Amino acid sequence: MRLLLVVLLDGLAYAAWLFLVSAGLTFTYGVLRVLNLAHGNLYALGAYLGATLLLHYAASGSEVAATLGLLLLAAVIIGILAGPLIERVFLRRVYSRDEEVQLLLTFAISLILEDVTKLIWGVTPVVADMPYTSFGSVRLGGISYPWYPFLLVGVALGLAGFLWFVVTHTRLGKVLAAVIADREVSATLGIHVPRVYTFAFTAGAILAALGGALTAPMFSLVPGIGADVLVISFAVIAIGGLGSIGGAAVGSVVVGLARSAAVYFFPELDLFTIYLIMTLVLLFRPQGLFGEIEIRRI
Amino acid sequence: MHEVLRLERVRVAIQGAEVLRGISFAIPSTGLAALVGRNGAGKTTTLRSVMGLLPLRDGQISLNGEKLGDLPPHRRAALGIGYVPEDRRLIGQLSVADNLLLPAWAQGRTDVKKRLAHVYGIMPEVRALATRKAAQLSGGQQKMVALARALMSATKLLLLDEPFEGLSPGLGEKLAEVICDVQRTGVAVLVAESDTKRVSFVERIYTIERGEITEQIDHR
Amino acid sequence: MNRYRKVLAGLLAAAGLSLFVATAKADPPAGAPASLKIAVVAFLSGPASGPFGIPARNAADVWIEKINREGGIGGIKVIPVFTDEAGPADKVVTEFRRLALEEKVAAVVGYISSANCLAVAPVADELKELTVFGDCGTARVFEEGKHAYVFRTNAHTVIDSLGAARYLLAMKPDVKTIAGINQDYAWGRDSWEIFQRSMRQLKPGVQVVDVLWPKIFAGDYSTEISKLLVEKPDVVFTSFWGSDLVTFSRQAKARGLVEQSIVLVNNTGSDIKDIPATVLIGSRGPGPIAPPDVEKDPLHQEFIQLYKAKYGLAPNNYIAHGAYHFTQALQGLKVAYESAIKKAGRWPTTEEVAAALAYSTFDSPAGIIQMAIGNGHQAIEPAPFAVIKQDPAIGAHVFTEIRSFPAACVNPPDGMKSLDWIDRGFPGAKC
Amino acid sequence: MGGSLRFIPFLLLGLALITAPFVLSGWVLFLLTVAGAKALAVLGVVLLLRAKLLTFGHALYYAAGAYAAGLGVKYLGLHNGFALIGLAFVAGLGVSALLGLLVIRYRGVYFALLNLAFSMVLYGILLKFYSVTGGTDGLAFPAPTFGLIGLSEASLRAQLYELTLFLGSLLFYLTYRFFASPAGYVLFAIRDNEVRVAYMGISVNAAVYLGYIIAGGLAGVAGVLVGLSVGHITPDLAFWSQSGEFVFVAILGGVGSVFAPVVGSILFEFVRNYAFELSPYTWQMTLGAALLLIIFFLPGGVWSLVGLARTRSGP
Amino acid sequence: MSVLLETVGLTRFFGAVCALEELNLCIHEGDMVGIIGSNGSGKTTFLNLVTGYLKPARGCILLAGRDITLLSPRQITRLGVARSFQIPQLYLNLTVMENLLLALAARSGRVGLWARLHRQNWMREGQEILKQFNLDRYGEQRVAELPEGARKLLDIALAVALQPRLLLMDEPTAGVSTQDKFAVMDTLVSTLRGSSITTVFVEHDMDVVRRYSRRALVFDQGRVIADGEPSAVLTDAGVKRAVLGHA
Repeated sequence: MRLLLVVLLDGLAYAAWLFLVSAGLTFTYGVLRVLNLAHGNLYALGAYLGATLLLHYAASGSEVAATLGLLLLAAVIIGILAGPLIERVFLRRVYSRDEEVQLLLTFAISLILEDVTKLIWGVTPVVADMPYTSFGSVRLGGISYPWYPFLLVGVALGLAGFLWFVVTHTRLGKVLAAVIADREVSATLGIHVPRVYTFAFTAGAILAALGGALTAPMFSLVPGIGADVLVISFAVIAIGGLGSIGGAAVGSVVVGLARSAAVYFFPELDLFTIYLIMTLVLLFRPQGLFGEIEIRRI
Repeated sequence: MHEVLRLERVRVAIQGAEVLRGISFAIPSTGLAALVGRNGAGKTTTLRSVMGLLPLRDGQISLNGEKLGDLPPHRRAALGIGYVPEDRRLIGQLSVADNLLLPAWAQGRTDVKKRLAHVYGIMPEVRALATRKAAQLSGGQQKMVALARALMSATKLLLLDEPFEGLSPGLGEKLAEVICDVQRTGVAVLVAESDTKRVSFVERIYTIERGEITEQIDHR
Repeated sequence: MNRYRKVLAGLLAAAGLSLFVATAKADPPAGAPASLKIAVVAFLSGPASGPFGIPARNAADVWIEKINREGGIGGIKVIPVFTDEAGPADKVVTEFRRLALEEKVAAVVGYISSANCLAVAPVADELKELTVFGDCGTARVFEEGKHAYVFRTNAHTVIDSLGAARYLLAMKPDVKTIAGINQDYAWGRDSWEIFQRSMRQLKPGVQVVDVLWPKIFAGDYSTEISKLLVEKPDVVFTSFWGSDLVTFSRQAKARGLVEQSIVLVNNTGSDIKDIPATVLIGSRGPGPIAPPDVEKDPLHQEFIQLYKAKYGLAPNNYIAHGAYHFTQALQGLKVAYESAIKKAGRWPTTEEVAAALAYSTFDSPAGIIQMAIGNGHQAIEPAPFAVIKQDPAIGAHVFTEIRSFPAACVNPPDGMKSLDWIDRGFPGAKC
Repeated sequence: MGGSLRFIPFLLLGLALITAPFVLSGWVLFLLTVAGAKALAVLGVVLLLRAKLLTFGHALYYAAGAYAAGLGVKYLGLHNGFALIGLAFVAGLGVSALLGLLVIRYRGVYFALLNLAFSMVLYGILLKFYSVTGGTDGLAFPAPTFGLIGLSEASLRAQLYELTLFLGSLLFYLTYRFFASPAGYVLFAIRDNEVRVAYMGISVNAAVYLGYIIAGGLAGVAGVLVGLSVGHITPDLAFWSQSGEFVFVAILGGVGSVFAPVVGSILFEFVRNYAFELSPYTWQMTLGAALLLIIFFLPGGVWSLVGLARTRSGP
Repeated sequence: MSVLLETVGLTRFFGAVCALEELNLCIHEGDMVGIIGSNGSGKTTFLNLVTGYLKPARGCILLAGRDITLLSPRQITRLGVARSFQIPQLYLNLTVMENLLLALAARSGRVGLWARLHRQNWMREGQEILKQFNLDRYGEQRVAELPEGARKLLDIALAVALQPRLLLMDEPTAGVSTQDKFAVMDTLVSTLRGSSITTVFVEHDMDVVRRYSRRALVFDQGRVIADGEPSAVLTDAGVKRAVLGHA
C-alpha cells in the first residue's frame, strides 16, 4: 500500500513534467498543423537561460515566487525571441508546401539551434539546482521528497487549467478555434490569420521553453537534452491525439504512471514503456485518444 | 453614380489554369447585382478574388474607387466587405452568437452591440438560434447564420455565393427579402447564382461564361 | 607568492627550453623526419566532451607544448592534429583512415569511447598505424584480440569497479546489502558486472537488493531514487558520469539518499565541484585522486601548473581523468621513441617504436606506468579512491581518506581474462 | 543512332568506377565504399519520399541489417560475405515487413515520427541486451570471405569496394526498374492522390507496404556493407541522427532520379569529413543552414543542378 | 432487366444534418440514370456511400445481390464500380498518359514491379481512349498544366478505362461551358453506348438530364421526391421548385 503511494507520487511528478514539455508541441500543432521538430531545442534554450538567470539572480534561499518568476521570464524571453523569428522568417514560406517540407524545415532549424545552444553555453554541464534543493522537502510514504517536483505538479495543473480556460472561455480561444477550423473563412471574417499563426507559434515556443526552464533545477544541462524531449513529447501527444491539450494531459498521466510502475516492478522495461503505450494506443486508435479523423471532400 | 465595386480586366489562375480571363464589371452604389453562370464558369473565383483569397494575375479591383491591390482578406473585411461562401462554413464548435461576434472581435470593433442588434433586426430568426452550436443547425439554418455573420462586417459590400442552393422555396423567398433589406440599408450586394430565374429581384445581371462576362441585363 | 612561483617556473622552463633546443639541434637521429605529426582524437562535441574530451584535448595541448619546449621527441618537434571523436563508428573509422593515409600522422593518440577503441584497433593494425588509446576503458580490446600496433597507456576498467569494491570493504567492512544504478549501456553494464562479481568474491553473502538501469542521459532519476529510498540498501553503487552523475548525486543529496546509504561512484566523470560531498569515489587511475607517491611526482606537479597556466583551474586543482590519460599516452610515445632511437642508432621504424613501448615502464603525470599485461600493450595502474569533502580552507570540494590499491592488487596478471580472474578469486593478486 | 551511342558515357563511367582502386588513395576508396553503401539506404528514403512519406527512422533497418550480420558472425560463425549480405537483406525485409503492418497506416508527421520512435526502440534494445549485442561497445566484423575467393588483407579494401560497386549497381538497377513499373508509379500516384488510387481498385496500403519493405531491404544491405567496410558496428547505426542524415542526403541529392542518392551520398561524405575538421562545433549548424538553402532555393536537390534530370520527376 | 444496384434504407448524417434518409433505390443493368437535385440534397453523398468513401449510419447497399455496404472503395472498385468526381481526382504530377496507363494497369490486375508501365499495348489502348475523349493532344502533358475542362474529361476517362459494370459520374459537365456541355455529353454517351456499362450520373443541369438519361431521379433534402421518365419528371412543378427554388 505504501509502495503504491510512492509509485503514484513518482508517476504524478513525472506526468507533470511530461505535460509541461509536451503542451507546447501539441498547441502549436493544433493551430498551425505543423509539428515543430525544433521543440526540443526551444526546451533546451529555456532550460539553459533559466539556469543562467537562477545562477545570476537567485540566492539559495530565494522565495518560491521569485524563483518561478525568473524561470517564467526565461521562457518568455526565449519564446519572444525565437518564436516570431522562426515563424515569420522561415515557416511562413512553406505553409503552402507539402507537410514533409514543413517537417524538414523545422528539422533544419533544430540542427541550427542545437549548435547555437552549444556556442552560447558550451559543453560542460550547467547546474542550477537551488529551487530543487532549497525549497525543502516533505516525507510521504515514509521517504523524503523535495517540494519542487510537486510544485511542478501544481504548475502543470495550473497550466492545463489556464489553457483550457483560454481555449474555451475567451475571445482569443474562439478566434483560435475559428482559425483551426477554417483558415480561409477566418480571414474573410477579418481575422489576421498570419498574426494568429505568429502568436500561436510564439505561445508554443514559450510553453516549450517553460517546460525547459522549470526542468532546469532538476537536471544538469548538457548539449543534446532537446532531442530526447522531442521524441518523448511526440509520443505523449500521439497517445493523446495531436493538437489536443486535453489529450496531452491524459497522455502524460498514462505514461507517467506506467513508467513509474515499470521502474518499480519491471525495471528492464523502463526504456520501452512510453513506446509500448504509444504503439498500443495507435494500433487501436490511430488518431490518438482525443484525436479526430478528417474526411477530405471529394 | 459612384461605384462601390469595380473590376477591371481581372485575370486569375488556379494551379496554372486561367479561370478568369479579363473580367470587367461594376456595381453601382447601393446596387443589387448578380453574377450568373454555370458551375465552373468563374463565379466563385470572382467572389474569392474580390475577397482577396486569390491573387490577381492581372487587372484591378477597387472598392469605392480605392484600388484594393494585394490587400489581404482580413483587411478587406475591415473595409466593410462581407462574404458568404457557398458551403456556409460556420465554425461548428462555437455557438451561433460566437460565430456572429467573431468578425467584431477580430476587427476590434467598438460598436459590437449596435451592429449585432442591427443584424438581428434584419434577421430576427437568427436571434432565436443564438445559443445553439453551429454544428447542430440544419443546412438552411446554417445558411442564414452564415449570411448574418457576413452582415456583421458588410457595411459597404456583401458577397453571396449561391445563397439559394439547398434552401426550401419558402426560405429562398425569405432570403431574397433579407437581401433586399440589406441593400436598402445602403450596402451593395453581389450574388453569384447559376439560375437567372432565382435572381429576378436584382437590378442588374452579369452573365459569366468561361471566365468572361458575356452579357449585362438591367432590370430596372 | 603564487605569481612569484609562476614567474620562476616560467624562467626555469625557458632556461630548460634553450638548453634542450641546443642539444636537440646538435644531434638529430639519422633518417629523422622534419617534424613528427601526432593526431589527438577526443570528443570536442557531444555530452562526453565536457567531462572528458575537452580537458583531454587541453591536456594534450599543454603536454605537447612542454615536450616541444624540451626539444621534442628524439629532437624532433611534435605537431599535433586535433580532431573530434564525435560521430558514429563509420565516421570515426573514416577519420582514422584519413589521419593515417592522408595526413600521414606518425601516431594516433586518443579515443575516449570504448566503442571507438574497439572499432579503430583492427584498422590500426591493417594500416600499420601506431595508436595509443587515451581514455577508453573496455577490457575487450586486448582480451579479445591481439593488436600489434595498438597500445593503451591507462588501465582498463576492471580497476574502477574492483577498486570500488575493495575501497567499500575498507571503509565499511560490515556491508550487507548493495544496490546498483547504472546507465544502460556498455560502460554501465561492465562496471556493475565487475563490481558485483568482485563483491561476491570479497564478501560472500552480500545481498543485491536492486539493480536499476536507467537509460543513458535520462536526465531525471527521481523515481529510481524513490525506489532506493524504499529499499534502503547499505550501499548504492553507480558508474554514472557527466551530467548523469551530477544530476543523480544532487538529487540523491536532496532526497537524503546520501545519508541513508553509502553512495559509491567508480569514476570522477564530472568536475567534483558539482558533486555534493560525502560520496565515495574513484578516479580511474591516479591523477585526479593522487596517492602520496603520485602527489610527489614532479611531472604531476608540472602538469597541474601547465594546465592551470593555460586553461585555469578551480581552487582544488581538479583535472579530469581523461586529461591525465592523454598525457600518459604522450609520455609513453615519447619514451618509446627515444628508447627505440637509442637502440637503433637512427630514426626508428613504427615496428621498432611499438616494440620499445611494449612491456615498458615510464613516468607520467599520473605516476609510474607499467605496460604489464595484454602482451605488453596494456598498462596497469593502481586504483585510488577517496571521499569527497568540502574543505573550508580553500572553499572547495577536495578528496579525503585517499586510499590507493596497488596495480598488482586490482589488475589481472598478463594473459588472463579479467572476469575469469575475478571469478577464480584473484589469483596472484598482491594487495 | 543517338540511342546506340547513349550507353557510351555509362560504359566509361562504369569502367572508371571499376578501375578506381588502382588509382585512388586508400582513404578516398574507403570513403567511396561507405558513401556507395549508404546511398542504398538513402535510396530507400527517396523511394518512400516518392509517395510523400518522410521517415525519421530509416536507420532502424540500416542497423537491423548490420546487426543481423554482426550477430551472424558472432553466434553462427558466418564469415561468408554473401551469406552475411543475404542475412542483412532478409533482416531489413523482415523487420520492415513486421513494423510495416503498423506504420503504413500512417502519413505525414505520424509516419515520420512513428518510424523515429521505432528506431529509438531498436537503439534501446541494442544498448539493453548488452551480453548479446555488446551494447554501445558494439560488435566486430572480421574480414569476410567470398566463397572460393579468399580475401587477402592487402586487397581487402579494393574488394569490398568492388563488392559494394557491383551489389550497389545491381540494386540501383532493380530499383530503377521498380520506379518505371506500375507498382513504382503507384507510389507517385499516392503522393498526388490516394483517393484516386483506391478508386482505381489499387490497394494504397499494399503499395506503401511494398515500398516500405523494399526500402527496408535496401537499408539492410546498406547496413551490412558499411559494417563490413568499417569493421565494427555500434548502436549509433540506429540513432535518430543517422536517420536524419539519410533524410538530409536524400534531400541534398534530390528525389528525381535513382542516381541522385549516390551523388548526394558521395558529396555528403566528403563534405562531412572535411567540414568536421574545419568546424567541429558548428557542424550541425552547417547542415541545418544547407538544408534551409535547399528547401528554399533548390527543392530538386543537387541532382537538379546536374541538369541531367528531366524537368519532370520521372524515373 | 436485372437489378445491378440496390440500396435499402440507406441513411447518413453529417452532424445534425440528415444528408440521406431511408433511401430505397434500384438501378437496373444497362440503364442510364440521371440524378438531379439542389446542392446539399444528398446526390454526392449517395455516390460516396455507394462507392464506400462514406459508411452509412443505417441501411445496406447491394451490388448484383452482393452486400457491399462495408467494403472499401478499393474492393468496390474491384467489383466493377467506377466513378468520376465533382472535383477531378487526378495525379497532378504525372502525365495524362501515365494517369491513364495506371488505370489500365489496375484494370489488368498487373500492378507488377518489374515490367514497365509504358507498355506497347497499354500505350495503344491509352491513345485510343484519349482520342475518344478528345484528349490525345495532351498525352505527354502533366495534369497540373491541363485546363479545367480537360481535367474533368480525364477524370471520367480514368473511370471508363476501368471498364466497369457500373459507372457513377459526379457532375460530368460542371466546369464545362454551356456551348460545350452537350458536346461533352455526346462524346460520353457515344463512348458508353458501345459498351454495356450501366451509368448513373449526378447533374445540376435539367437540360442535360432530360436529354441524356433514360430515367431521372430527383433528390431533395436527402430523399427521392421523384423518379421516372425524364421529360415527365422534370416538368413536375414540385420538382422544379425543389431543384430550381421556384416553379
